[in-house]
Parts: sequence; structure tokens; C-alpha cells
Amino acid sequence: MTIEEREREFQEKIDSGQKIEPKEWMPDEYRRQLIRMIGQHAHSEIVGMLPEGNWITRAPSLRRKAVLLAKVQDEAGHGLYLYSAAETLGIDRQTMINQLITGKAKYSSIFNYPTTSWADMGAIGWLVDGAAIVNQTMLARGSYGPYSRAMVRICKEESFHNRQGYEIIYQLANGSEAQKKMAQDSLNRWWGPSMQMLGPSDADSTNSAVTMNWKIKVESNDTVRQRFIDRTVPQAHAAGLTIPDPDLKYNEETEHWEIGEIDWDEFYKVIKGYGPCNAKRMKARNEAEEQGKWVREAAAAYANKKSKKQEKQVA
Amino acid sequence: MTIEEREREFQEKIDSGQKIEPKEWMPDEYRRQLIRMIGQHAHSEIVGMLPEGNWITRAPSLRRKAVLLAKVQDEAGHGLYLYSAAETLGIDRQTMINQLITGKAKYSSIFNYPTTSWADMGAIGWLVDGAAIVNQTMLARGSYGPYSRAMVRICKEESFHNRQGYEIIYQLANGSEAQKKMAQDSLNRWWGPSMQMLGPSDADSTNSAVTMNWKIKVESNDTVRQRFIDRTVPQAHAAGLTIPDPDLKYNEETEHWEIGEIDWDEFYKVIKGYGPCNAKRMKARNEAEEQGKWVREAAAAYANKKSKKQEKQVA
Amino acid sequence: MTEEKALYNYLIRLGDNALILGQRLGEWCGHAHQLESDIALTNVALDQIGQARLLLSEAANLQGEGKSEDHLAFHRDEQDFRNNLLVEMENGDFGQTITRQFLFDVYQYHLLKAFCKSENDFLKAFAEKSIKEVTYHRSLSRDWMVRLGDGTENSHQKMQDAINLLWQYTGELFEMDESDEVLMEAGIVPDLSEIKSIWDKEVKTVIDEATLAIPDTRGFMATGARKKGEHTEYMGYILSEMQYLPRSMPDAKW
Amino acid sequence: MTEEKALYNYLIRLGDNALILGQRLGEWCGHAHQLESDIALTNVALDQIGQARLLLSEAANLQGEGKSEDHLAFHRDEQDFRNNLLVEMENGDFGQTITRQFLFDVYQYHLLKAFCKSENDFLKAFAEKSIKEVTYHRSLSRDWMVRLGDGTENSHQKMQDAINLLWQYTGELFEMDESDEVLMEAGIVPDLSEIKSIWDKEVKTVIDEATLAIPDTRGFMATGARKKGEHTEYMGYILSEMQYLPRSMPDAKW
Repeated sequence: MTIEEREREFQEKIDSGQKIEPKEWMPDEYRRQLIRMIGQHAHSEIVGMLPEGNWITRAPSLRRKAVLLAKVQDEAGHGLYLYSAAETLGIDRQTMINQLITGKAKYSSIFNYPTTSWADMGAIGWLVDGAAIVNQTMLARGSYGPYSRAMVRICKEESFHNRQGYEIIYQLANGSEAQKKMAQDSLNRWWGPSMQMLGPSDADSTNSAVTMNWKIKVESNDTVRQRFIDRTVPQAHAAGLTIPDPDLKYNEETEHWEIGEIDWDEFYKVIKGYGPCNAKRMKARNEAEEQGKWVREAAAAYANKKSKKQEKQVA
Repeated sequence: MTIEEREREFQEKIDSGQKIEPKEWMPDEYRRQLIRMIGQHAHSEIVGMLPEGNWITRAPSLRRKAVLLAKVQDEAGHGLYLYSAAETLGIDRQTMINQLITGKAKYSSIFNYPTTSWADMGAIGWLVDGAAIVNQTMLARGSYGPYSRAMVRICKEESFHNRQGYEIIYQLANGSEAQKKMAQDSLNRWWGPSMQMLGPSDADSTNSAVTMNWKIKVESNDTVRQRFIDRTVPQAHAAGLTIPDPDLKYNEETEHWEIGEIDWDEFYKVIKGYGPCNAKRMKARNEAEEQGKWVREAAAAYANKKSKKQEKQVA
Repeated sequence: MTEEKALYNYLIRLGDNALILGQRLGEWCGHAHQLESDIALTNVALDQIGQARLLLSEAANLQGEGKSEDHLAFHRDEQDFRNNLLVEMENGDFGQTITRQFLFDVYQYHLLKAFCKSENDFLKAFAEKSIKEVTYHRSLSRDWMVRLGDGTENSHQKMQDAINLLWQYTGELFEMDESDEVLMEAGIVPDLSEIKSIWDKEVKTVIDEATLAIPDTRGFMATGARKKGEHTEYMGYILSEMQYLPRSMPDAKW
Repeated sequence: MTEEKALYNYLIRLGDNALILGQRLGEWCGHAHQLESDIALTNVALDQIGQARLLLSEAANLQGEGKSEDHLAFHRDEQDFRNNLLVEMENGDFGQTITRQFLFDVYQYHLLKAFCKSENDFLKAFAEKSIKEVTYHRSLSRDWMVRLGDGTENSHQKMQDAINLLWQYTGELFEMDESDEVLMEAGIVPDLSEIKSIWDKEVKTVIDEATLAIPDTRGFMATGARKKGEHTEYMGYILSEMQYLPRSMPDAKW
């Protein structure tokens, strides 16, 4: 088969809604795009542990502490599935981690914002995980089997986190004056980044055309974002909170909430490394790698001794 | 002059109450004893910064924070005078510091106890500095000029610290229930170590005979300790606190307070390195040395460049 | 001392150990050398916090003053905490954390095993539930002890340093007081000196396998600290971080 | 905005900068590379805490609610602190601490110099008293910048890393808001853009002499953080440590 024939056959498979599995032929660019996306997604889970991990020792009740620990643990677990999904495409975890810590690979830019109050644990679950779920539900319908299945599994847990996050915010927003202020302040800080989080408008998205053609993504950033907005605005209102956007309005005709301008300048600055916590996050990941080096070496040395011993016993 | 003649002459000087100055002849053992004592004393100031430094960030009022900062700064200053006094005997500061961080030189064992409440800032000023003052007032009458003069200067500042410490304890002891409890708890923990702090009883003190003969020390440990006890017990009572010694009683005849058995077993254990904070204190000093290495190297390199440049300009 | 008071004391002691250890482990979150260890440490933290909740709730019930687990965790002063000093010790590197964990896991495991035969229903049910978790913790920390002790020269030295540092705090795990006496008599808790024999043996076996040595620390001061509510200098920092928010807003619900 | 309200805001801003920087420097106590630096850092800390006391006391007076410097220091929430993010940044190594100090000292010095001509009596007297202290701080940190920047290859790299890390927080030092406008009009405070020109020049001279480079950070987000009471992730830890005891015992006197 010529490469053109293979590509045509591949596109037909995609178009007919079949999933692509690891051992099947796929275009290099399809593989490259998937590795990039899954890698970013995996890194986002790992880096995403940091802003939440920041509040584990300071959670204001034991129940909240336990729930937060469990949540961060789930994120580490998601990281594991996703690295495994990427590995089916022929890249190994250490290579991906090296890309992360040298700054070659990206992670979701929203984790470059600081968590400065307990309410942020609510806002992240509600807004950040909320946006992630809308996106991941779409990705679960994507064409690559292992990624699509990982998304199904992850989405279930994320929905749980999302409800817990909203519950935290709701309770604060209905608590004491200081708690209400805390909740509103947190929404004020996280709303803009959450709007940016689902990526640039379709017209400005460099990878959208190709990834949609191959059904890696099945909907545009703007469509997914609108779904997230329509879901989230009524939740804010139900909690008695104000969305920090003076241009927000409900369009009776389209039955959609319309928002003001998104600050794409901020978005690109943060992506390029100039956000409030980029340096702190990268430092944390680099230190974990560096300070864990002796542990990994020792584990390898021990495994090596062990297997030599076994060889001897066999011989 | 034979060595015996010199030694006789030296002893006569001592006996007539003259001070010995750096450039004068002195027996090797006199020099050795002084270096040991002044070194220990200097190290005690330095290590003594740690238990108090531990509460600077947590002082409960800005005034107290400022006073504590000033106090710790004074201690660093005392360290400087004392290292200088020791240097007049022909040993340099870095050599002494190396002796400290390798565990060859001792420091006052009381700094191996933890400071676990704000009241400890009171107890240290009141009890530890109180004991130190009684001891240092005696040492100020000692035979070696530079040490004796350093003691005079240090004693003045210590008296100030001592009053501030007592003021903290007194205020707590007359504050809320929780504060009273805090003050008493602190006295309970620091009383025993303060009793041990002035050293073993005369009979068990290995260096006492020789140091008293040369008037390095002019009174015995027990005499100094009794003076400290007689001063301190009424202060405790005035604050409404209980000395944690069931055997404590006032002897009407001698007009002295008599205490129960001192726990010398504990004293020797702590001296030998087995106290609650020995490892923590040594770690802190070692880390300061180690982490400061690049700074010292850079400062030396810069000074070197500078002086070369000046040489060039001169030439 | 009434049996009820003794049991309250005992539950606080167990609950504080679980709470403070869980708190310490929570500091690791996102900083371990590999994802699997991040998950494992978080898992142990989560189990400890879960145990602390059960223990402190039951203590609050016994106390009968209408307090909750959170009152006990967030509104008690340092002097009223009765955990062992071992669990307060700083995390240090991964090896030091594992060493602290191993020394504690073996202790907690055998304690729970003994509680499975307790005459007290709560303690028995608690132990039956928790022992599965702690069995996993113990096998995790034992594996790492051996792997790191018998790994490279560097890892061996780090592990030996960790043991040398932490060993002095192990004696306190087995100190008994009046509460122990009262509860032992009632068949509710074991004699800690018996737990100590088992602990000594098991710990020695693992340390041997890890090619490490038990330090001679007969010289160390017997602390007796737990009985008096004394703590290390670390404890104040642990509590200020943990308790700050609830203490700052004493009337808020979370 | 009334002049009084503007002045209150301004004093809080100055007071919080001094307080948080003093707090950070206090962490060094006993850990510096040599005694002389221990003394110097403690000295700067002490001066900053002294300034914070004067500024917060005056702010409390203006507020007229019977509060004290300690109310403002220990019973205000994070969102109400108005310090610049620069002073919250972690100490890092000695070089990072010195870099933070240098960038701030030059700022504080020229600000105080301008206050010496203020129409406000308090601010004028405050500046005349404090400028001597800050003159010393500025010469201390400048000396170390040069010594470490132009020391060894290693120290040069460390100092450049510190500048690269901290530089993004310097822009915020010169942000102005309505309080500035009101007070500038009344001749009480200077135009920060004028201070910036002087600062830029002086900082550049020293960084040049230190053989270091100013990073290009035009890309950094303008934070505007101070205006909104936003902080770095460090601030919560600073406050929980600093405020824990007074918050735990709100009625106690110290």
C-alpha cells in the first residue's frame, strides 16, 4: 500500500467513527499530535497537584483534609493512566518528564496561578475541574482508543471532584461574612484564567484544524467553552456569587450566556512562562526530580543486585 | 629565668590581684584552660541564638519581636567579643568554629533543650541569663585581662536581657489562665537545666582546682549556684509561680534557699550529646557553615581581585 | 482514674499520632521522586487522617462536652497533644520519611493486632478496619528500608543517618502510664512491653536485611515527654500551619 | 477619597512592607554564613520592625477605632495586607536574600528621601529618623551585590539567578493608585514614576558593577496585586506563623 492509500484508509476509519488502537498504522503527524496532547494532559495532572497540595496541611477540617488528600491522589493516578496512554504511542515516561522539567513540554497554564486561600480549593474543583470535564467529555469521544478510554475513566472521578469543589464554594458563600468574601475573592481570581483555560478561539488555534479532522478533538474550543459557561454561571448565581465580568448577559434568543472579552494577552504571557507561579511550579518539579535521584539510583542498584542473585541461584 | 621561676612570678602576679595581659608570659596550661573556657563561652552565645531565634517569627507582639531581635543580636555581638578575646591567646576564630561543628568543643548544655512556647523566651532571659550573669559577674573578677573586660561589658547587656525575660514571665504569670499555665510549664521545664547549668558540685568538677588557683574562676560552682538560687526563688514567688522542686525550703539560720537533688545524670547525658536538641543544634551550625561556604569563597575571591587591581594601579 | 478517663487519654494519644503523622506526610504531596511514591505517601497520609477522625470523634464522644473531632484537632493547645515525638520529626529526605514510617508502622501494626482482641467494642472494630491499611503501610516502608539500605553506598549512608537520628525517639513508643494500667487491667489494651519485644525483633530483622545497624543510644535521655505534653521544636510550626485558619475564624463552619 | 483615608492606605502599605520584610529577615537568625552577617541581617530586621511599629501605630491612630499596631499586624487577614510581593519572597540562599534586600533598599531609600520633604509632619519626621538606618541597609546590600556578583563563577551564577527570579516583582513597587494621586496633590508623597527613574539608574549602576545583567522581563504579567490585596503562595505561611499565637489567644496581653 502506498502511503497515500494508508492515509486514505486511516481517514475513512476515523470518519466512520472507529477507534484507532496502538498497534494499527497511523500517520506520523497523528501520533505527534496525540503525544503532545496526552503528554500535556499528563503533565497538567502532575503540576496540578502543587496548587492543591499547597493547602493539604492547612485544610480547616479533618474531613476537608481527607477529601483534598484523596483528590490530589486521584490526580497522581490520572497522571499515571495518561503517561501509560502516551506510552502506547512509543514514548516513555521519563522522556516526557524530561520534556516537562526542561520546559519543552507544556502543561495547563491555569496551574501557574497561586492558591492563596482555602476558597481556592473550592474554585479549582468547581471551575478548573469543571472546565476540564467539559473538555474531557468531548475528548472521550475522540478517535484514539487508549486516550478516549482514559478520558472516560478520568471524567468520572473529575465529576466527583467538581461537585466537592462546588460544595466548598457554596458553603463558604453561605457562611460568615469573612467566608463569603473569601469565596467571592477566589471566584474573582479564577474566573478569567478559567475562561482562558479551554484555549484560544477557533480562528487563533494553531492545532485545531488538524486535530478536529482526525477527531482527536471533536468540538472546537469555543463550543466547549460556551458549554462550560452555560453550566457555570447559574451555579455561581445559585451560590449568591457574582461573576466578575461586567459584560456578562443572558441571550434569550440563543439561550446562552454571553461573556465579555477574554484576556488573551494574559493567556499568552502565562503560557510563555511569565505567569505568577511558572517559576515556582517548575522549581518544584525540578527539585522533586533532582532530590529523588538518589532514591531512583538506589532502587535500580537494589533491583540489579537482586536479579544477579537470582541468576546465580538459577545457574 | 627558669620555667619554675616564671611560673612562680606568674602565680605571684595572680595572687596580688594583677590582671594578665595577652603579650605577657603565661603557663601553657593557663592558656589552654582559658582558650577552652572562652571558646565554650563564645560557642554558647552562638548556639544560644538558635533556641531564641526559633521564636522571632512567632513573637506575639511587635514590641516583643523587636526586643527579641535585639537580644539575639546582642548575643551574636557577645560571640564576636569572646572570639576576639580568645584570639588574643593565639587561636583564630575559624579554628574554634571548626572545633564547634566537629563536636570537639562544647557549648553550654542548656541550649540543647527545646523552646516550645513563647514563655520560654521569658524563662531563658530570667533563668538562663540569670544564671549566666551570676557566673559572669564572678568571671569579671578573673585574672585574664581581655576575658575579664569582655565579661564586664557582656554582663551589662545580660542584666538588661535578664530583666526583660523576667518581665515576660511575670506578665504571663499574671495574665489569662492559658498564659499562667504557659509560664508555669516553662518554669517546670527550665528549672532543672538551670540548676545544672552552673556545673557540677565542687567535688566533681575536674577543672575547678586549677582554674581557681589561677583565678580564672574566683568562686566555686556551688557558691555561684547558691547565689543564683537565692536571687531567683523570691522572683518566682513574686510572680506567683511554683519552683518545681518538692524539697525546696528556706533555711532561716543560713538565710539560704536549699534545693533538692540536682539530676546530674541528665546533665552528663546532655553533655555527651544525648539531649533533646543536640542533633538539631549541631545540624543548624553545620548547615550554616556549609551553606555559607560559597559566600565566604566569593568574598575572598572578590577581595583578592580588588587587591590585585590596586597593586596594578600602584605599579 | 476511671476507665472512661483512661480510655479518653488513650484515644487522644492514638488519634494525635495518626493526625500528626498524616499531617507530616501531607507535606510531601507532589514532591516525591516518582508518581508511584506520591500516590503511596498520600495513601498512607489519607489512612492516618481517616484513623485520626475515628479516634478523635470517639474521644470527643467519651468526653461528653459536645465537641467534635475538629475541636480536638484544631482548638487544642500544643501542651494538650499527646502524640509521640517520633511522628513530629521533620520529613527530611524520602529516606528519612520512610525510616520514620517504618519504625512507626511496625509499632502501629502490632498495636492494632492486639486491639483486635480488645474488650472494648470501639477499639476492636477500629482495629479490625484499620489493620488492613496498616499492613500495607508496613510492607511499603519495609520494602523501601531494604531497597534503600542495600541500594547504593550513598543511599546506605543516608538511611543509616536517618536511623541514627530517629532511633532515640522510639523508646517513648513503649512508655506506659496510669491510663495503660487501668485499661490493661480491663483487657482493653495490651502491655506495651510485650509489643516492644515483638517490635524489637521485627525491626532488627528488617534493619539487618537492609544491611543497616541499630545505633547504641542507651545514653539518650528517656524523654517521658508525651506524658507531660512536651514536644519537639517542630510541633509549634506543625500546629500553627494546621490550626491557623480554624483558629482565625473560630465560629466558621467548613 | 479623603486625604485621611488615602494616608491610612499609604501608611498600611509602607508598614506592611517593613513588617513582612522584617519578618522574613528574622528567619535568618543564627543561620548566616558568619557572625558579622548574622548581626547585619538582624540589624536590618530590627530596623524594619521598628519602622513597621511607627507606621502601623500611626495608621491605627488615623483609623480612630482604638486599634493598636498589634491589631493591625496580628489580626488582619491576608487580603487586607498591602505589602509588595517582593518582600514576601522566600529568603532562598544568602545571595537571594541580599538581592531582594538590595532591590528594596534602593527603593525605600529614595522614597524616604522624598518623604523628608513631605507636607505631612508624621511622614517627614518618620523619614528623617529612618533614612539613617536605610542608608546603612543600602550600602550593606550594595556591597554584597558587588562582592557576590563579581566573586566566583559560582556566586556570579547564583546572583544572576536571584535577579532573574526577583526582577518581575520590582515593577509593582512603582504602581500608583488613587491614594497616591490624592497624597501627591497634597504634597505629601512623591510621584513614584520619578522614584522609578532614580531607582532604575542606581540599580543598573550597581548591577553593572557586579558584572550582572538585568533580565528582559517585559513579558511578565503586570501584577496589580497589591491594589487588590493579592499575594504569593508564601504569604499564607508567613502569616500563619506570625499571627498564630495572638489569634489563638485573642484576649491575652503580651
